[in-house]
Amino acid sequence: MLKVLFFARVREQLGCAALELQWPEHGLDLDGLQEQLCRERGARWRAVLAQDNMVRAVNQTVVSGNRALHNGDEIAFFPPVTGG
Amino acid sequence: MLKVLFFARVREQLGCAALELQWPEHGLDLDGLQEQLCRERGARWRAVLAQDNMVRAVNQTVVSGNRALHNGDEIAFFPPVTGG
Amino acid sequence: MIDGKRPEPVITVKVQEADFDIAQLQSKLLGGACAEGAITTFTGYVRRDNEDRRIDQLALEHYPGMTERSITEIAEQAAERWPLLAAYVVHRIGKLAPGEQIVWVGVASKHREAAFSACEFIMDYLKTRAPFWKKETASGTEHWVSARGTDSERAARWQDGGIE
Amino acid sequence: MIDGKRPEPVITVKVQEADFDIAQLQSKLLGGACAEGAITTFTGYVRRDNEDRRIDQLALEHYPGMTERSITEIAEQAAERWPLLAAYVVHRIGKLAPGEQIVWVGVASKHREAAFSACEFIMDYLKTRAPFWKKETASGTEHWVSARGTDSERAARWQDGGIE
Repeated sequence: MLKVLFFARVREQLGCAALELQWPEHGLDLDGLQEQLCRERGARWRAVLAQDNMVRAVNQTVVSGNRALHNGDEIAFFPPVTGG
Repeated sequence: MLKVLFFARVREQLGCAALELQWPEHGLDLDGLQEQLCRERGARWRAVLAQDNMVRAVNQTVVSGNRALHNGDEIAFFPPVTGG
Repeated sequence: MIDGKRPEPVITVKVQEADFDIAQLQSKLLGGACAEGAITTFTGYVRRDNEDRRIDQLALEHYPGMTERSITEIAEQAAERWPLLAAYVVHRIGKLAPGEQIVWVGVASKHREAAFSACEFIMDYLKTRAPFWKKETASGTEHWVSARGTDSERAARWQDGGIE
Repeated sequence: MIDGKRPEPVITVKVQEADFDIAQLQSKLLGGACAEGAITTFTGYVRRDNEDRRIDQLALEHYPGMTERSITEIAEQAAERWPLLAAYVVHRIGKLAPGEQIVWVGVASKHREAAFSACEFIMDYLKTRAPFWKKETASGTEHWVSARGTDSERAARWQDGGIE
């Protein structure tokens, strides 16, 4: 299983805070996961997730570029942070 | 009149915290004041006031090099500061 | 240290809705031990206005779990770069009014330059790496606060070749 | 500021024998007004050991009048360089025990980078320009603390051509 989280503006734009997905037998990488979400959920998701500055994290660590995923991973999509 | 103050190690070495001197009719500059103190008070004063890093202040402002003095000025001799 | 050993710095990170007491935090910073040397602190307050808008409310969202973890990593990196005795970070979440305290960072060190640098380092990275997002309500309208480019630039200063 | 005017920063300088309460000082920093933006503080504590000596007591001497004046000038210079809301400096004199608070510098600004830089600037110059002298008693022997060369170097960093 994969847990996918969305925060802040991204959460609002998608109207979705968290998803759980079955782990596919053929495996999946981060770009593949994003493409799968866009394909299944339509143009709105494709536009939102393709925004400039979208940050992606795997298991609570920000990653740049693509990354292999493993069953049980927690993936998050969020805008640049503005804390403090 | 001139007020002359000594602080910290300089005060201890001289055994003197403050002096009041008559303002001389012929005027005086900072080097002249120091020379006058050494001449009147002897070798110990000359050695102490000639120490490296001696700081001199006129009217509560640190000065580097010689400086004209005026009647009523407050002069201070002290070692480098170590505050905070 | 008299025995020549650098002690392991005590790192504490809290993310909470509740307000905090800065005097209590500063005394907790060393876990009851007496301080020596220097403590540098940073307290951030909710702005009252942003450009031309008067702010009515700020709402802070975060990524539970990742927040604590990323702040702890930032503090650990600071402790690798400078000789620290302790670092303590409190960040509030939820709804806050203008003027309220939002973040407190305290750093203790025997050396003031280490205390200053580490505190600023932690704040700079907190702004760019800790997953907090701010949503402002001003004149009845909500909007998400954008990340400032200057925050990324300030964090980048600390990278190799930058200032020490 | 919404009206585009930079307010005159409030500068307060105290030299006293009495201990101080950092929470009270931080709330006084803006003279009762609520804070916004950032407050950076520095608290200095009497060291417990210096090289190999355990310190029994520290005595602080100062130059009355010149001390307040030179600290005020340092804070005014900081306010010329950075947009500050307020700066507050308390420095203790007299006899102090290891671990006691000795100095507190608080700076308020709408901008965190200004608050950090101004606080560090004030401390660096306090170390090199404010007429305080420390005398340590360690193992029954008194000695005057020497000025550190690194303090002068740190203050010199702020001069033209140095870091901003």
